[in-house]
Amino acid sequence: MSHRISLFGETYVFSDLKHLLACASPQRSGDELAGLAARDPVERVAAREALASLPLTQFLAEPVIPYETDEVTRLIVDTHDPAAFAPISHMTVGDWRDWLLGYDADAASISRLAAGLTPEMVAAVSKLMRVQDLVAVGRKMSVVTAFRNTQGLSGCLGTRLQPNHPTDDLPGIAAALLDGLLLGVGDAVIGINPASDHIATGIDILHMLDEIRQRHDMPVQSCLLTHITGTLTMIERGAPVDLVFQSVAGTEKANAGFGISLSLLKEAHQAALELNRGTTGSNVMYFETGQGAALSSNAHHGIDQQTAEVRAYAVARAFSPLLVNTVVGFIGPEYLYDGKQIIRAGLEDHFCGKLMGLPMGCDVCYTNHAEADQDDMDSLMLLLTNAGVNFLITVPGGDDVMLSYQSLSYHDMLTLRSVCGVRAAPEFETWLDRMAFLDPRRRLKVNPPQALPGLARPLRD
Amino acid sequence: MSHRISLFGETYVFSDLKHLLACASPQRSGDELAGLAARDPVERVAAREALASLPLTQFLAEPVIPYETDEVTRLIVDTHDPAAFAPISHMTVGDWRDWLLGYDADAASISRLAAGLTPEMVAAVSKLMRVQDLVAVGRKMSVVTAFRNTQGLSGCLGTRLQPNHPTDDLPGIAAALLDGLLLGVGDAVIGINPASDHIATGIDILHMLDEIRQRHDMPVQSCLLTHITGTLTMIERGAPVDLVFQSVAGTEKANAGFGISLSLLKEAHQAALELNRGTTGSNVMYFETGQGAALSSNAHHGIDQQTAEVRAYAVARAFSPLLVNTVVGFIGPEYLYDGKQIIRAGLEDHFCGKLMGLPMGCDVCYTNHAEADQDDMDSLMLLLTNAGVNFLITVPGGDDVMLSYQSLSYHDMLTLRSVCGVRAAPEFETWLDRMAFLDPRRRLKVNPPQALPGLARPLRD
Amino acid sequence: MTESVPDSVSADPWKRLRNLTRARIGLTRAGDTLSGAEVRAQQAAHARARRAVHACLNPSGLAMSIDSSTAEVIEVRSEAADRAAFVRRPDLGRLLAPQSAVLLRGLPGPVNGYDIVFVAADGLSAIAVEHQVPPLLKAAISSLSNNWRIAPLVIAHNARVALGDEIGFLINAGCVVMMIGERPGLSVSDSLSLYITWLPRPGRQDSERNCISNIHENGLSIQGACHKLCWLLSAARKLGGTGIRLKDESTTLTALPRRESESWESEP
Amino acid sequence: MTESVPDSVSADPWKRLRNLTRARIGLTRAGDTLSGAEVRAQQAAHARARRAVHACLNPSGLAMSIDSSTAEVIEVRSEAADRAAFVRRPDLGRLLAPQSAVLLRGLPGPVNGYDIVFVAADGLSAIAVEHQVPPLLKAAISSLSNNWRIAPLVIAHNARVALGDEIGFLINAGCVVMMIGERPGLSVSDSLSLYITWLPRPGRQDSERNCISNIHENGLSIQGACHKLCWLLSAARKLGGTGIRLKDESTTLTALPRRESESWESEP
Ligand code: B12
Ligand code: B12
Repeated sequence: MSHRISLFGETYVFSDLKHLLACASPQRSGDELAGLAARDPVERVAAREALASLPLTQFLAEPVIPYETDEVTRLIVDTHDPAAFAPISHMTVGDWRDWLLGYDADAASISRLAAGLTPEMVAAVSKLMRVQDLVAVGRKMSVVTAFRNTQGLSGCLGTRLQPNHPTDDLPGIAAALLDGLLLGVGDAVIGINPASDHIATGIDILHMLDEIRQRHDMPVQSCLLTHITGTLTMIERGAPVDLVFQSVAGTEKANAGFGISLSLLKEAHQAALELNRGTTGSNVMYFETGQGAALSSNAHHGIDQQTAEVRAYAVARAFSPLLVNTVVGFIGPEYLYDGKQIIRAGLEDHFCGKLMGLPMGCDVCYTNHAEADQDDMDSLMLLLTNAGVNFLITVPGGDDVMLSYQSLSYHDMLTLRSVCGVRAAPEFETWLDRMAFLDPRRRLKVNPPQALPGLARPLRD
Repeated sequence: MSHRISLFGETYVFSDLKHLLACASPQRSGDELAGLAARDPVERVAAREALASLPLTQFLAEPVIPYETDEVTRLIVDTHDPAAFAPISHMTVGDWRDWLLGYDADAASISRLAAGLTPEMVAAVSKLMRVQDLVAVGRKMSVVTAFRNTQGLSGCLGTRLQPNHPTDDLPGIAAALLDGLLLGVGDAVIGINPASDHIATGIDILHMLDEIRQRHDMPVQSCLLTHITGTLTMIERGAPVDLVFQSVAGTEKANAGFGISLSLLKEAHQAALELNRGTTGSNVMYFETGQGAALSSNAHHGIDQQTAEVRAYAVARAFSPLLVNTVVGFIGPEYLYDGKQIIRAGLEDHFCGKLMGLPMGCDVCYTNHAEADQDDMDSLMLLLTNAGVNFLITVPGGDDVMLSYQSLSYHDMLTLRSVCGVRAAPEFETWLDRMAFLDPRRRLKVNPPQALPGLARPLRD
Repeated sequence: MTESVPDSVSADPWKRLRNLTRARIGLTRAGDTLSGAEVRAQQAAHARARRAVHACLNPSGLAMSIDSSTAEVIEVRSEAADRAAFVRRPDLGRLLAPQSAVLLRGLPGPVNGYDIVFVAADGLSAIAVEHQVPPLLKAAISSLSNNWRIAPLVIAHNARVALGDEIGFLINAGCVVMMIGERPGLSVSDSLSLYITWLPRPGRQDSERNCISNIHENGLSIQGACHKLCWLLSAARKLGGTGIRLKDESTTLTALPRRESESWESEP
Repeated sequence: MTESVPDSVSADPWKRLRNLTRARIGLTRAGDTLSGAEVRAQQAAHARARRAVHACLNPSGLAMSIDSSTAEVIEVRSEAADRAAFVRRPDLGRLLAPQSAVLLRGLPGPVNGYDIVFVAADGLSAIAVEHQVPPLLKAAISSLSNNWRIAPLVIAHNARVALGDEIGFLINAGCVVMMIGERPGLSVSDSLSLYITWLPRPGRQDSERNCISNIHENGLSIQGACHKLCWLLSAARKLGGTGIRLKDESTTLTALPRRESESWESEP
């Protein structure tokens, strides 16, 4: 269906839903790269106006990638729940935006919609929202998951502790892990990206993490972020796998570029469930996504990068993950040019992920080829916390020495706790208390390495 | 005194304090315009390193504009209180940054410093801070003032209601005022910029505002933002002046460009105090400032625009104002190029103003020649509220139809109240309750114009 | 969906109030915030205003639409080469390009100079100049030509207010009136200001000028602006200067013509 | 001031742990956050890393520092004209410039092509190539030259990983090894990756390659990288392909040489 609209005496025609969605996106280097962006600000506004008057049912009638050619479309269509969709089935995208911001829409009424929403609807409504809308609706929503602790409770902010090392050196990883634990972070996951995809090394890391967890009786989960096929091999070889990780994208072809398919994800999900290692819950999957992934493997089918991103959430939600996060600034300026684009995308991704029903977190980060700096990250972490994000990623001093990019520092979680009044997962807070890591005013003490004896080997010399 | 430092094998020399301060500022179009900015990011970092190791006493020894040639310097030097300065007199700028962020620095210990601080010290320390530091220290500080209600209490966010009209039409102003009151804003001040500097019209406006206030028994103050000499004339002619307004800058010459001097400000302050119209307090002055004002009148003496801005705060604090706000994005991209520069400057100005002891607010705004948009303003208003800003400026729908720029909308205050949990001044909240403007969940009802009868004349036809 | 008004839309109680101001009052809400329709309306206005900032002044069109009696026109440029440079370099917008300075200096003129020079300056809105200057100039000249020796009209490109100081100085005028485009807003893109400076010369401060702003269709009328201008000019002549010492005390009636609505004071 | 450590600085309990990793651990604090010294150290590293991104590859320097036995070198460019275009246009960084394609196509080579081609590609860090490629290539060639017919070295400017597909295809090689500069980080600006692709041709997906990353002074050693590379190449030959089906199961000892510190497992 083509869409026609007049603005300031000019007529704008959008050939189909895909085109309309792309033109309605804020200015973004990835869409410019793909040749999909609005040609000027007036065309962008015209597209938003046309999008606002589109009935939500149109999204069910017009898949942006054909059912026949893409398994992600098939997943979306086949799992769409008309009953969940019913309360908003009469609305246009514009109506729905107003409804979401209205006083009637609360955590319960919004979350009941999730199974009735397609990613394209969700992407569409986010394009009609300003930053404050993304924050205001974001904080209304709550998605709670659990494994060894509970993530996503209102008023809580989880942390991934990411102690990477360029040679996967175990004592080196342990030292960076120790630093994070002493700074009171790591409840969402202790997640390590191995530098290599060496199977034996990965298994060694998993054993180390599991031993440390047990020795200190920590209510946390760990994860090795290797390729999912590697994790399956490790499970076969008896490694203690808590969570299965995988990067996912929004089209079948892009997922093929990542070396995955829905059936492979299903197989891994099943394998992880069978390990039955969770205590407070059984959400066993961890996914990462990020705007630009589909475009970069030339598998975007002419869809704008934000819509493609939300389709990745449709993939993720099929596997009831414990954690999902966008990597926003990580992929680079090719897709999100500067601090402004990274900030907006981070808030969109959080909003859209939550609306889709996901326990959404974020890697607030930038690379050194992007036009961004610490100030932009400070803004984004504060805005996301205002928006009620489930968890954020942190690395020692904000510098990942293996992946070579800047994420948040462990310390930033302390700042967010005191500025925004958020707290770690309750089970983890109890552990922090037990370890006497907090001062009487519940601020983090300067805990010396000895406070967790034996964690990093050289301490015992 | 010149400063020399080596970084990455290169040696950087900064000829004096002024030069060092300028190079340590973040990238900013105004400093580039003035030819004062660091030549590249490495020089910028070198300047910060040199600045960090500078003893605070150096600022007392080396005024950036000579005592003899500038009355603002004389004000700064003559009112400096060594006893208040004593607790930090042994520190370097870098030490002081760490102290401010440390757990020992709280509202009381920070505010005790104010009289011992010079603007240049304050500007210097802000240059060593990232956005999160400006927010974290910002929210520790609290500056409370009062006239007919109390501004700046912790947990409160005041609002200026700005119902401007391009012909100063009284019913037109009243209609825009009514809209704001029904939306529950206006506790900080009802402040009108008159389009003309016509004395009689200004007096008419003041009478109207005073009558409305009395009729509805509102605990608010009003202000006409004409030139201070006009306000003095109006006071002479018996107009009901609550607050005296003036734009101020950081050098004697820039103030002369504004047509003011310290003695003129003193005269007006005295005249306003004599009117004795405050009920809960007697802070009777309202000042606006903004980075770029001194440079634009070519009166910056080679000082970077942020340091010049903080010198304007030294002018303001000599007159115990009820309200001070930076106009940040208002002056234009010549001085703050884009959303990123506006956001950072807004947070700097708030931080520095508070540290100087001022009841600091902000006009979160942008002009149409700047590279900024609604999203940037949404970010800044949320960040400033996290930082504990005293008040924000609002106009109908965010569009000032007389000054032709975009500020916040009245509605944005409702969003900030619900997202950040802040509240209006207590006296004003009581009034909102009395008028039954809130619903049982303390959210603002959709109040029809009739809810304040007689305020806008045509209602009575 | 949008929690706009308690009763039906047709009974919108804001309707009559909206006739009093173009300010965006009584907007529909969605919860705490603006309805999407209002947000999009603002975004559309923003996109349009940004186009206006970058529009260029068309001098021939302007000259043509100005009455032939005043058709002697001199075109000058500031040192800002184009619109992009103009926006970022206000310092250059305040300096005459060398050729323009030469041009003005070389003009044949009366020995004692002129009493006044009018400058049509694009400032931040060329269309403000195109819309407001022709009628305003006509009205002003017909009111002033008896008592004031008026220099040829100067059209200035990429000009800031202070460029008038050098123009007035070089053309040897006792007073300069910059007719300059204000920054375009969301609701008005063609608003003009007059900045009046006595004894113009480089280095004048803003406190030495007077300003008449918001001249546009929904703001100050052409007659109103002309009335204020004439009042200020004759007061300046008496005072021997402009600036903060000079306050607008012109008669209200003509200066601020009200639309149908009466003034607030007239309420019982 | 900075609430660094309870006892004196000389007794910094993090000192020995810092030998285990270059990660920024045990940093001094100021309240909740980092001390200013740490914040500035990060800003300095950032300023330096940004310089590294925009550095260009010096081909003659590179060729010279490579052993004369391998000195036959072919220089190609992608369609990205300069560093700025390269950063914003990954699509262009994956396409050979027409002249370069013509050059490769016209090369005289063995009838059955080569077994392998090595490409030194700037990617996001030209200095990574300058530092790591010469010793790595020397080691690799001496290990492989018995069993692999090695094509002349290709030096590629403004290249992304996938540019190797077209290079390998045109030069008629059974496998391409892209030796490419990784994005510079705060702590390392000269880290190299190897991306190995079997049967290269335009359109290969990343899931069809293998990667060996973090080759630099404080990361994977040259010997370690060479060991992994040879292991993967011979495994790829057996499997007839690279990509997710092929996992690194090389012997640990040489692959990941540990520094003095023993492995965590060796704890009692
Ligand atoms: C950016 C990046 C990504 C981005 C790529 C986005 C993009 N299109 O640009 C995203 C987030 C999508 C990503 C995903 C994955 N990545 Co990755 N990635 C990186 C990173 C940080 C930088 C790469 C770089 O600078 N390349 C140089 C530039 C100049 O080349 P380019 O052509 O622009 O980049 C291409 C390659 O980098 C390629 N790529 C990215 N990751 C991977 C992984 C593998 C195994 C391969 C073969 C190719 C590949 O994608 C880009 C586009 O074609 C490196 C870490 C590092 N320090 O190098 C890890 C790294 C290469 N990735 C890694 C991994 C494991 C993955 C995943 C397999 C994770 C997962 N479980 O799903 C996925 C799948 C990747 C795939 N396409 O098959 C590992 C590889 C480990 C190994 N030795 O095999 C690395 C070393 C990081 C790590 N240790 O965790 N990655
Ligand atoms: C930007 C602006 C400012 C900025 C100027 C910063 C800058 N250097 O660019 C700041 C915030 C500092 C400012 C201050 C004041 N301003 Co002012 N300002 C404006 C605004 C919004 C836009 C001007 C514009 O676009 N000019 C066009 C561009 C192309 O020219 P420019 O050369 O870049 O701008 C110069 C002039 O604008 C001049 N200027 C700015 N304000 C004023 C005020 C007066 C009286 C004069 C003579 C000159 C002047 O400063 C600029 C640099 O030289 C107008 C409103 C409007 N809709 O036009 C009000 C406006 C001109 N300002 C006004 C006033 C009252 C003031 C103050 C006197 C307020 C006070 N009580 O202190 C001060 C003092 C100004 C002074 N220099 O003497 C009034 C004038 C009313 C009148 N008819 O006399 C206006 C119309 C707004 C209003 N109604 O409140 N202002």
